[in-house]
Amino acid sequence: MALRQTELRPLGKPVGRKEDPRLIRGKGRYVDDIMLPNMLHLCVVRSPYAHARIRRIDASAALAAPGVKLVLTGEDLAKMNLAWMPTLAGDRQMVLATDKVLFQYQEVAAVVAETRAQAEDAAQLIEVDYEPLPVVVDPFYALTPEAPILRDDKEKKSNLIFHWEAGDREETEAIFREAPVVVKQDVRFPRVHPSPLEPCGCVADYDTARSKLTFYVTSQAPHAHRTVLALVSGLPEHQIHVISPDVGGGFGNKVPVYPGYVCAIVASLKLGVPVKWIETRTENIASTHFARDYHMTAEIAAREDGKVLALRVKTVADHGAFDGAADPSKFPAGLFSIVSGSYDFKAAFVEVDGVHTNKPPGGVAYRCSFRVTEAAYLIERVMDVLAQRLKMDPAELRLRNFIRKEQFPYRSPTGWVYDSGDYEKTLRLALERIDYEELRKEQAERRARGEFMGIGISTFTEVVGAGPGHTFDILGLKMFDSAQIRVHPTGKVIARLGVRHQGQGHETTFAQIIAEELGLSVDDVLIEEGDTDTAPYGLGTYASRSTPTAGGAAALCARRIRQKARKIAAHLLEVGEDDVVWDGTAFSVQGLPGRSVTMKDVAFAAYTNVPEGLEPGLEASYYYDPPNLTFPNGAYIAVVDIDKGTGAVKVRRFLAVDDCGTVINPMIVDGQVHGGLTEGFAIAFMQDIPYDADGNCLAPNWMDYLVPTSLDTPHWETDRTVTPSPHHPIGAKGVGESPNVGSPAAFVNAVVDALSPLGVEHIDMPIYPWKVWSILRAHGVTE
Amino acid sequence: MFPNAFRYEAPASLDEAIRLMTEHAYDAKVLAGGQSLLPMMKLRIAAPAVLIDLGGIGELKGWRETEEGLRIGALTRHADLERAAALYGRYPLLSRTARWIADPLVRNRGTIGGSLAHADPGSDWGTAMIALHAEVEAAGPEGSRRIPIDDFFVDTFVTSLQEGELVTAVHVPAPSGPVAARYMKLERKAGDFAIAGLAVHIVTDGDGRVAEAGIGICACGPVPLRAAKAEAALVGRPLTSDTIAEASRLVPEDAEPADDLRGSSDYKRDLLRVFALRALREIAEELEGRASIA
Amino acid sequence: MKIAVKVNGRLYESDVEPRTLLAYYLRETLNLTGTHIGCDTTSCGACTVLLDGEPVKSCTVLAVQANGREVMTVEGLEQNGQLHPVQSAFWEAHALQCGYCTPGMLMASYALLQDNPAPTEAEIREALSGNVCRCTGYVNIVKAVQLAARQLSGEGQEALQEVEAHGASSN
Amino acid sequence: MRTYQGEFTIEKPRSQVWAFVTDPHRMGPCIPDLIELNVESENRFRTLVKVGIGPVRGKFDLTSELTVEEPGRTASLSIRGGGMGSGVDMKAAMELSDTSGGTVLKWRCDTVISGPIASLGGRLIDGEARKITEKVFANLKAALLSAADEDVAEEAPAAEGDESAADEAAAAEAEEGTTAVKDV
Repeated sequence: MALRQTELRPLGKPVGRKEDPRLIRGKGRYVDDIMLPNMLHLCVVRSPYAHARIRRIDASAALAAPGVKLVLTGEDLAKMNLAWMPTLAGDRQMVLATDKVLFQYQEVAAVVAETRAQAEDAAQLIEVDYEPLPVVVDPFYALTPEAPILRDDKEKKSNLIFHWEAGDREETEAIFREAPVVVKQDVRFPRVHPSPLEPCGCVADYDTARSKLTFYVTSQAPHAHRTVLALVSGLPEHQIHVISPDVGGGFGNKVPVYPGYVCAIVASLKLGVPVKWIETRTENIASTHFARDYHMTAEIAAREDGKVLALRVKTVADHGAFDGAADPSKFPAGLFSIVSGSYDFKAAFVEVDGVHTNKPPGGVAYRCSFRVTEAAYLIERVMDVLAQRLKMDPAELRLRNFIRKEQFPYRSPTGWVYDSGDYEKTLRLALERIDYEELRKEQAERRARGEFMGIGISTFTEVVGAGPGHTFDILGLKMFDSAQIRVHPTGKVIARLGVRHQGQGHETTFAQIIAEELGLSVDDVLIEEGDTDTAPYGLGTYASRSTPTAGGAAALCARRIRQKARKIAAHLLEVGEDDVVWDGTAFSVQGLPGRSVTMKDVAFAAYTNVPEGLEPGLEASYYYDPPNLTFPNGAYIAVVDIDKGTGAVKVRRFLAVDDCGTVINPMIVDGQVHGGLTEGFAIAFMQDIPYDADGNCLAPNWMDYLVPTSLDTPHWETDRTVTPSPHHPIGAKGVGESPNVGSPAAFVNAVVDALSPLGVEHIDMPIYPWKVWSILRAHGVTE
Repeated sequence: MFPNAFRYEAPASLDEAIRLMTEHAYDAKVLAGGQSLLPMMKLRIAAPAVLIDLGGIGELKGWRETEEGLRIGALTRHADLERAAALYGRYPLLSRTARWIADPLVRNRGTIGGSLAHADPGSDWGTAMIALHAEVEAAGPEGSRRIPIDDFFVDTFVTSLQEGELVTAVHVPAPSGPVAARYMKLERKAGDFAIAGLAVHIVTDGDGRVAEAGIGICACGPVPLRAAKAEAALVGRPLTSDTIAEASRLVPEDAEPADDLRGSSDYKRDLLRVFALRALREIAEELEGRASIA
Repeated sequence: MKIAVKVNGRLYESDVEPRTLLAYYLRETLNLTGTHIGCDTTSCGACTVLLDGEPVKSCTVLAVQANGREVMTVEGLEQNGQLHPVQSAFWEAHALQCGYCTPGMLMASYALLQDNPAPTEAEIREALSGNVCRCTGYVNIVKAVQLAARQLSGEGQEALQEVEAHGASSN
Repeated sequence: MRTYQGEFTIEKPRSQVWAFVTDPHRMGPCIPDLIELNVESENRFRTLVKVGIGPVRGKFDLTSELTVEEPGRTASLSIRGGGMGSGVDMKAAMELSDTSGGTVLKWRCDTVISGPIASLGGRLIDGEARKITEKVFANLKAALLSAADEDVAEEAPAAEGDESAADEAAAAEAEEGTTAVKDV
């Protein structure tokens, strides 16, 4: 249970959240809660076709409808050079379609009216004459010569977006040629969507008198959005004020800039009044950026004793109509080359082909560090295939192949330098806590009775904290992050950061870091994020990067404050600076513990009594460019029972043992793990966005895109090991996404384990009951 | 998301409602609980020009026992039937079905009459009413009539209600002896429409033989269906493992499931068989237990 | 159309278009923005309010249907500056992250505890199954409702410790 | 895409059937639930059609264009349009051939429905698209029958009975001869 916020030395303690008092009162301020005088409402008209030429758009009836102030089409935007906008992946995306549409629900026109209802009414009156074109849904077909070229705007006349390789092809091939054991498995990671509870939306408010645009947007990366908007719109960056208010969940969905935002801004610029656009759930799922959709083939070369030697992976990545991947510039397939995971492979070779299809653009890093989820799932799945082939216990196979504690920092065959970890310790703790041996005994007994029980293990390694400026940028913007701390005379602190939380609890955890560094309580520290006019520049919150980057910035910024505070303390204590020691809550004189001053004393002095020659005031900022990424890891174990009659899978137990380095707030870490496991569970068992052959999205709402309820969700058990990051200022690694990254494989491995007596080696997600039933019946198992 | 504009009518009596329905015909939709209609209106795939809200018609609410059985007013909410402890003994299928409908919040608004008139093939109430051999009471300009449930569902979203007619109640016959029932349903997630579902209602006579059998099939055809062959195989026989096995095998024969995202038709047929097996076994146990207590 | 609705104990008389959904009426006409909207298909429960004491999804009720009735929203939970125990329990048990589902969860939990002062975990999960949370995985929401139940039944501090012990064992 | 096909025989000479199916004034009214028919040219007509499937209420605005492939033998009707934010594209191919005592009309219709209706109403659309398509041809057959009656009015009294009865009978018959090929 939560700890009071007034205690000192709060780091590592379950401090109650500072953001909660407003949220439990219904006093949060989300973007749709912003209501400004004279505000108009925007509704986007979308294409029913997945691929069609637009012959004509007739907006006359809409313009004549009650309350309508403006209709925008691609042609209007083209005149302003705004019909297209850049994506984060360096592609470009239509804001409003000009000549053709490339996916169902693509933006075709925008209507602005006095009320939302009027805007929706008028949107129905816009007549668009479409000429349907052949639709490409299958990415493999897209790569064939027969497939129509979807992006005729591109110079390269091909549906292939990129081909990307990592690792050493020759060395890998050589090992495979000699290897006594080779396993190969096709693995699909379905198309999913982050689908935060609050959909995307914005209010654009252009003040003509001041030539200033205030843009309220539910954004994970407000600074990056401001820069992109400045580049797209031509408005000077200092005249754009982006405010990301309370964000109702993001999970990667709120990193990109969406066409609706650009339309709202253009409308506000044209009309000189605030314009609000709030998307519907349907629009959220069917048009904003999806995640995953990787078709992967993995091969492991191994010795007969289970020692893995080399890994070969080939992937076709469906990016939809526009490459909207939110990946750092140099990584078209994100950090997918972390795919060798927790295991000591001698060599690896990874290839990814990115492909255009007539589907919505993407893919974003959904609660994931740029494709690490696909990578972790793949290796954890294929390790089990190998174990099965060798008739080895999957835990044993993992223990035999882990990168050993003493190998850190460890350079992976695709070039990553893992900072720290103790994989064996983490797995052994998990095995012990779940009583693995006992479970295997029970499983044997149940199998003898014809029952299907499975135990699935996933010992994943994540790679987060993008990232070091020498390698990581988005559209050229280096991926550092920042903190700015101002200590007021009474010793109260306001700290602003370049990231933007969406429920992760930054207002509490960053206050804990700063309070710890400054010898204050959490109550003394106010954290502010999301306002580009006040917060220092940063790249935002996604890919578990806040703690590794902004968390580092916060600690180092506080230490900068402490450096100056030490000078003032020396002055107050009337000793030389070298004689001053900091014990975590106060400065005292070396050898004279009785004489001390607190940070509050120092703060007051900073404004009232600074030593000669020292600048008054107590504030600092810090832009932290991390030297390396951090590598959180964990050992997850799922236990499932299969209903032979229906094929339904019941998750009986699930234990997550995470190692995210130094823990800032264990209560929040557990909360993050619970949430991430729930999303991993949903992906494993429920979620996919299927398209029919005509490109119709078959799951564009929460009736068919399934999000788990309290009744569906298992009870989660958690535990931890702590291996601090050696390079992070406080040793923390980030945890928000580990459970989502690590858990799908545990679930699937458990189901496959249950069915392994039938010879089953793999089942693609989502594991719907009918899939399990088909396998059971195919093997003559019935109730 | 806003529905299209519509004219709102809130008749205070049944007669007024019927008059309005007759007057507006195709242009009108009736609003009962609104838990299916309003979402479709928000998505603008339903856009009635006139919405006739029955909420103010008191005579459509609540249930009462009659000589022949139970009359459930059309506006009786799912939650009312879920919690109607007084009905658990004689009409156990009602609460057992109600708790499977959507989620608790929807059950606080949705009504049995609205659900039946909506005629979704995945209607849990439709399935249960088939099992209960219920009759739908409808009122229209020509007066009131009772429609056997098997004649009520015509096609997906289509009932045998005439223009200007609305569902006023549903009549459930009283069981003639000891009764037990089960509602079995597999969902993709809690609150979802069924992948397949089965309502089983069994009444036995003094000798432990099946006196009445009702089996409704959910989401396996254009409308909720009756497992007539299985019912026939049960009536007059004791619930032995043989009769149960035979009836379970027969249930899928009356289903017409389609292949879709929820599963193949073979899968759904087999689910029905499994549900029948489980439901009948549980019912047999329950009734036997009751017999031995008595 | 003219309607009169009592919201959080106060009577409001308004003129609304019939198609106005209760959720929008509360948010935009009465400025009670604690009630959120998260989906189009009555799937998420973010908009849960009490209508005559029962939890309903206010995005699937017309404002005109609330005419002459009583509505309670999240803003009505706090009384005389005192958080309702269900609110403080959500805070205490870390039962919220982004907070968007929280008002709906609080209202559904409040209604459950009015009906059933000592619900089991299964009953809590059932009662909240019409409310989607994308952040917490429900574990801490269940704990919070149990904690609120005990606090409401007067067990107070003792309850807190017991839940803490339970929490420790399950974590 | 959904493909439906069927055939029926009508006791009328091929030339007469051909004249009928290539005449928008006579072909147009065969579209079920017609609100408005606007014949724009000899091979093009626009229809406003009422959609009412259970709770679904709306209108489709459809433009049909006739293409003659082999005069007297094969023609196709392309129907395109939409409503309620959705699109409908149908291509109906018709082939006439002689048979003893009449004409065989074979038809095949490829239907693509796009947009929210296809996304939301999977359960609904499959059956409905088939029914509507069948009804077009059932109506066509019924209309051909009644046209035949007019022509032969002197020899035999016109069949009495309402149109819908003919409609239903024809629909039932059409259904027998109809097979949904597949969802591609």
